[in-house]
Amino acid sequence: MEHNYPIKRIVDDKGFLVDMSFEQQIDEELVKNLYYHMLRIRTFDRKAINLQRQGRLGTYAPFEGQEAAQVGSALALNDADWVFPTYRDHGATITFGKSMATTFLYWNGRVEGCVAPADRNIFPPAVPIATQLPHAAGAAWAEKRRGTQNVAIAYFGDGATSEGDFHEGLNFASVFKVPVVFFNQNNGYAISVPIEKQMNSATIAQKSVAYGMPGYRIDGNDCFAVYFETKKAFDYARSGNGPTLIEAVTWRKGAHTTADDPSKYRLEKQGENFVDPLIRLELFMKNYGYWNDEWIQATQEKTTGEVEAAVEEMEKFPQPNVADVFDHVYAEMPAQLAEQKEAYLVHLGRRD
Amino acid sequence: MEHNYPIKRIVDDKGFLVDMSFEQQIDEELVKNLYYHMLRIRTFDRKAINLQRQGRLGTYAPFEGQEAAQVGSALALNDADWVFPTYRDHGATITFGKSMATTFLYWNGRVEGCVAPADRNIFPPAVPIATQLPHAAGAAWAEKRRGTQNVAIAYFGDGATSEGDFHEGLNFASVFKVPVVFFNQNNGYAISVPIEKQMNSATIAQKSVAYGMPGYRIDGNDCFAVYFETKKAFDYARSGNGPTLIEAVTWRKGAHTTADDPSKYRLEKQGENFVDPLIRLELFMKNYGYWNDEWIQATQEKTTGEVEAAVEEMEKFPQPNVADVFDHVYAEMPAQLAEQKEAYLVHLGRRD
Amino acid sequence: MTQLKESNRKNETTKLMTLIQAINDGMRLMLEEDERIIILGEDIGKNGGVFRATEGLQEQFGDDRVVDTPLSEAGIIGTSIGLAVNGFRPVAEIQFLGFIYPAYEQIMTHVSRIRMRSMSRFTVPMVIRAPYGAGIRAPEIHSDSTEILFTHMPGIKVVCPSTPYDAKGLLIAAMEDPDPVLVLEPMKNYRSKREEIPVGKYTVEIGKGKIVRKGSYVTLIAWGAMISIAEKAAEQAEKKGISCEIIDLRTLYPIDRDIIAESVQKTTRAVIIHEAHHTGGLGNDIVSIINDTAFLYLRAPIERVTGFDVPVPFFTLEEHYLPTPARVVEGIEKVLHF
Amino acid sequence: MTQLKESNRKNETTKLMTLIQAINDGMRLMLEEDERIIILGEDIGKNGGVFRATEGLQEQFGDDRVVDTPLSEAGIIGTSIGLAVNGFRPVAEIQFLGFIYPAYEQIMTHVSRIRMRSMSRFTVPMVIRAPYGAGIRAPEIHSDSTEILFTHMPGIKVVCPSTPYDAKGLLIAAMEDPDPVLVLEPMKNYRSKREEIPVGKYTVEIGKGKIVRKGSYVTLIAWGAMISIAEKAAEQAEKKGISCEIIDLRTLYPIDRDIIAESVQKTTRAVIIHEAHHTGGLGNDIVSIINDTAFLYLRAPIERVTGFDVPVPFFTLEEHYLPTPARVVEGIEKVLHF
Ligand SMILES: Cc1ncc(C[n+]2csc(CCOP(=O)(O)OP(=O)(O)O)c2C)c(N)n1
Ligand SMILES: Cc1ncc(C[n+]2csc(CCOP(=O)(O)OP(=O)(O)O)c2C)c(N)n1
Ligand SMILES: [Mg+2]
Ligand SMILES: [Mg+2]
Repeated sequence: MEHNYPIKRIVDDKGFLVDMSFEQQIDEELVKNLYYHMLRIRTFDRKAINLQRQGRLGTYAPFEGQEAAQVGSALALNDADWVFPTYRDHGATITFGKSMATTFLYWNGRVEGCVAPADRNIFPPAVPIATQLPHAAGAAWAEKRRGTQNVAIAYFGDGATSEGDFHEGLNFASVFKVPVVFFNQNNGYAISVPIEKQMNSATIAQKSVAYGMPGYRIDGNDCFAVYFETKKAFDYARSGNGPTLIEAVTWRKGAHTTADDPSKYRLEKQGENFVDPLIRLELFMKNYGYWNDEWIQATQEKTTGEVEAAVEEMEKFPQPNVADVFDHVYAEMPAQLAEQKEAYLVHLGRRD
Repeated sequence: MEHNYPIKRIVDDKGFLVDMSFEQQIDEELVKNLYYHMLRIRTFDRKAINLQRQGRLGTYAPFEGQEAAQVGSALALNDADWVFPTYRDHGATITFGKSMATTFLYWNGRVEGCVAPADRNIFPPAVPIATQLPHAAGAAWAEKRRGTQNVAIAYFGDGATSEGDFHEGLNFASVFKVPVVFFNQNNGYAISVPIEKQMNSATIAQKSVAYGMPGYRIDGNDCFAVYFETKKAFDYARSGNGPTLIEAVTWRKGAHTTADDPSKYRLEKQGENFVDPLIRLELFMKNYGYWNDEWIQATQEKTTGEVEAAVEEMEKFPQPNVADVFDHVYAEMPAQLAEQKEAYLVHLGRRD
Repeated sequence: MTQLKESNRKNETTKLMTLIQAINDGMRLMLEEDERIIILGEDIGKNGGVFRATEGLQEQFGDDRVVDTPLSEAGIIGTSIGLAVNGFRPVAEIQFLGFIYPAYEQIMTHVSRIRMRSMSRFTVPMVIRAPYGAGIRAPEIHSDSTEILFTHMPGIKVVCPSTPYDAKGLLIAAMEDPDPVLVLEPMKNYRSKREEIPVGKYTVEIGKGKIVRKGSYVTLIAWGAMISIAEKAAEQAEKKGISCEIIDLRTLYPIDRDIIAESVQKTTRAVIIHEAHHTGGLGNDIVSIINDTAFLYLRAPIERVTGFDVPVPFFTLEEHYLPTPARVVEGIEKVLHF
Repeated sequence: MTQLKESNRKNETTKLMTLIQAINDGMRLMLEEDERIIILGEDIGKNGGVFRATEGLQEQFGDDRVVDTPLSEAGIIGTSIGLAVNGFRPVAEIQFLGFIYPAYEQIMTHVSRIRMRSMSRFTVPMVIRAPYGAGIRAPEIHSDSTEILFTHMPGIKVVCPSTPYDAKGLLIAAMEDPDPVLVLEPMKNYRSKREEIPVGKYTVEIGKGKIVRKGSYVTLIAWGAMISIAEKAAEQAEKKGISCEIIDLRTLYPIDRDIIAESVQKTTRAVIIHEAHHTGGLGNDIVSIINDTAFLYLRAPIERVTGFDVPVPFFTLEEHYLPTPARVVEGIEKVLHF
């Protein structure tokens, strides 16, 4: 089966184009955009880990190693599209337009961290694994029903493929031919469980066969492959052809979350064969004349500045509002809940 | 994809061998055994419908048209194997050794109808669709752990493939390489929903690709194809190679249950192309010299007698025992339940 | 109060309908009025639903508004969430409440929580319809009455009509509600009686119970299929000179505490009737409400006449599981002679 | 009674253990003793579980007895059913109670019903372990406390230890039980204190609560992580001259009604503490038990100090969801000054 799903690459580990048909389509704007966003979210990610170590952030799920997969796919979206991320896809959501400060808030146990800007359809991150796949199918179905050209993307991991909701989501999407892309980041592990113990299939892409939908396996650390293949799947969806399953093969460089210790279950040298997606893009830029020290430095300063500003915004954010515990459960608060709220606020008042 | 999963046939619609490699393996014993069991369960099935019409049985799920699939697969089992049926697979369970009287009881709302003979591992029929697939994987896993050569078979319909449990069951079975055969009867409909609305894949067999397991598509109305292909899958499992998915393409001739009216959703002439599996076997027997009027008549009388005896046994069966409502919930009855039971029995006593 | 609200029904054109017809009528009206409504579920299209709740709807509104889905409850509910956050108003049928469990995760972690998790940015104005309950000689697992799994789930409302009038009114209210509503439909009542109900649109307010029989010695509290059991018991008790008041809760969350409190304060005794298991049943919530609101009025421990702590038995024995008028009468006598 | 039973512990060799170590120890002992035991779940092998409950077990017993499974709760429970009916004794870990919902159908329609459906021909002697509860600043959905979903499910037992001693004893009892047992483990207590517990095998009887503090004015009823809240409240109340008795229920189904009845008959007042939502919570069952067994003794309406009717909030606000000693003290004062 594996041979039916060769890994699609556009740029190789050394940063050289291996699929010349994309030569024309890669321009400076795209390259800079990819680089800027990958650097930006990496800066964010590393900062978040630091903040967590300093006790300034709660448990955090890092995505280092998966920047090409997240940025490449998110940049291929249109503004009116729908994004259904997991807890590890804030690289993608930040790229798509969610604020970094809001994202920090999420990891600081603030519900405000779930709320995307009004002009971006970004769902709160799915915590129960694979539950977002049917949501994406439903949102895409709504777009189809309205006759728009908007699509939805569902992000999910290799582990998520084992859940029933993965299956039911893909089945619905294929039966109703809705414009959704199921974007899998196969990072080799579900917490400690390696993919060989997760499934007996050689690839995730081949699971598309079960739904009669196209499936592609791509090098998830090649931002060009991700960008162009995802865009192709979006176009296919926008043209009314229905869903696609994409397996982006990548590698989670760090821990599952800051509470996890990968040395318990992974050998030090595992994953060495994966060239860091940012380094790979840098090599490409150098190979093809996109590298410009000045611009690079400016970009580094810019992204660092953005991240620092986001930290500040997060730390200056107003204290959590106790009323929020009660206020967003129903449009109109049932009497018993209103009573609970009032009694509790009175109780708090007494104690102040 | 379809071409990857051609329908396997051994005997064609007119009862002629199309795969000569089986010529040697088909002998009189097998032919008679197949005929006897198919006739027997058809007699049972038609009787059950009659009884239901007369108000002597509750709602009943008939399997007419699926006799070859059920008998062929059940005859390929060994006595120590495990069977996980649905509500429509009593053709298979009766063939495997469940009593017909017990089976009638099931459809008469008697829990006794769930209980198979002590020397047959037959699970109570799964009512919640697809839930039995992981059970079969688990039971097979236990056999593997004990180092036996026993296998499990899970019966399920085309509709069941849409449930998460189908997916999770097949995934587990393939990951742990357990000796189980997932035996699908694709009878074209899930109640009123035709397979084209159930899934977008051209076949069910191809869903095996998602689990890296062998998948076969067979003519479910050809009892020889069913028997030999299922046996092959069992042998494969017994030899430690793991699970197989079999799609037996068949047709539900009657209603979903006696409460269902298929004329609401199926055209009269639909399914005409399916030659009745018993007729097909009869043609085969005539073509190849197995037909013997005397034996046929004796067999008809025998099966009719067996079914009549089962009806009598069912109708003479002791009245349901109120205590059974309470007695099989826990090994040892918790105090509160014992109190409920006692109070209720006292209440009943007062009313007598 | 609720009585008043509904009194205008006499002025309208009415039609004799069963509960299931009233459900069908409610959906038809709303499909006509609100193009965001989309009905989906297993066998609801051509087949019109296994109970005929959606009969004729696909014919009238087309198969993209009345949609046969794959056999996949998590898929139905999960996809409905996506439809709902993206502007539609899905009405999902779960064929039997006993088959809602595969969708439980979607309901528990998303349907009920999206509003809170997104601070009201995303909402899920959807309806889940589910026939529930025993007593129609259905095969096993088809007869569960597990409302507590949903009343113990902040973010969703649960209603349970017992009459055709309430069924249509509550269903329409549910379809117009900004939040998800589970509509539990007592199968046993689907065709048990006909009632003249308005042909036009009306709603029954979610969260309001109803006194269906006035009385003075004891309050019977029930809903769904148990209302007729309560009524039969009340008639038998009446013959013994015991006057019973009956509350039809109609909404199970948020429950109408006031109607319970007022009635029990007046009658001083209560018998709760439900077909769910004794332990963990909604009856306990009602005991608590009475504890909270009528403690000083109560003359006897509250009685609960319920299903037993056993799986709903196969149908030959289900009558021994379900509350009967006789058991309720015993409960009534027990609270009276305490 | 239960006190007596456990008194022999002094004679044994003991070791200082946290609750999570006690759980680990219980599994290790049973893996040694009973080769039918098979432990399975997500990340329980090499990783030793996200809380380290299974630390070292795969190393010691091999990966066919301590099995990392795919990320598939319905698969874990469904497969365990097959293992259990075919001679094994699976102990399945669900990583957090908030992730048990995808397996709810398997538990509801099979784990709990196979014995009944097969008239005891097939039984499911399996254990499901699930960390539960809020208060450890976990991400959302990780903090649910939805025990009622399982106590309202005939055919399964539910235990919830609050101490290392009870954790090991109840877990071993569960592993030896002929019926399925859900073991709810309060995450907050996993490492909150150490206790000397026997290194050998012992059981704590399922179905028995325990008086953990003797008192005379009011009975506090709690379990799991709420025991320490009750204890703190009792200390504060003591300073105000109010003597509290505390019951640690330990088993949630079948609940120890006698211990509740006896205590409340003595103290005449009760406050129930749980972190599950108010509506539909197990607290209501306890109110009913008191209604049934201590009606004439009760001097004040029973108070319930619980989580609110809202999804468990994100962790910056979870302290405002959970019962606190201060809220319990207010409840105590309320029942005393009624
Ligand atoms: C239903 C459910 N079960 C278990 C968990 C606990 N859990 C959180 S992340 C995770 C692993 C997910 O692996 P994968 O899908 O590969 O995504 P990744 O974390 O690698 O991005 C698990 C088991 C969960 N969140 N939801
Ligand atoms: C979880 C669940 N959902 C719904 C049902 C109701 N139901 C009973 S049979 C059936 C159709 C099953 O179709 P299929 O799997 O093709 O089997 P067949 O009846 O054709 O043998 C449905 C929807 C059920 N039993 N369980
Ligand atoms: Mg992963
Ligand atoms: Mg079918």
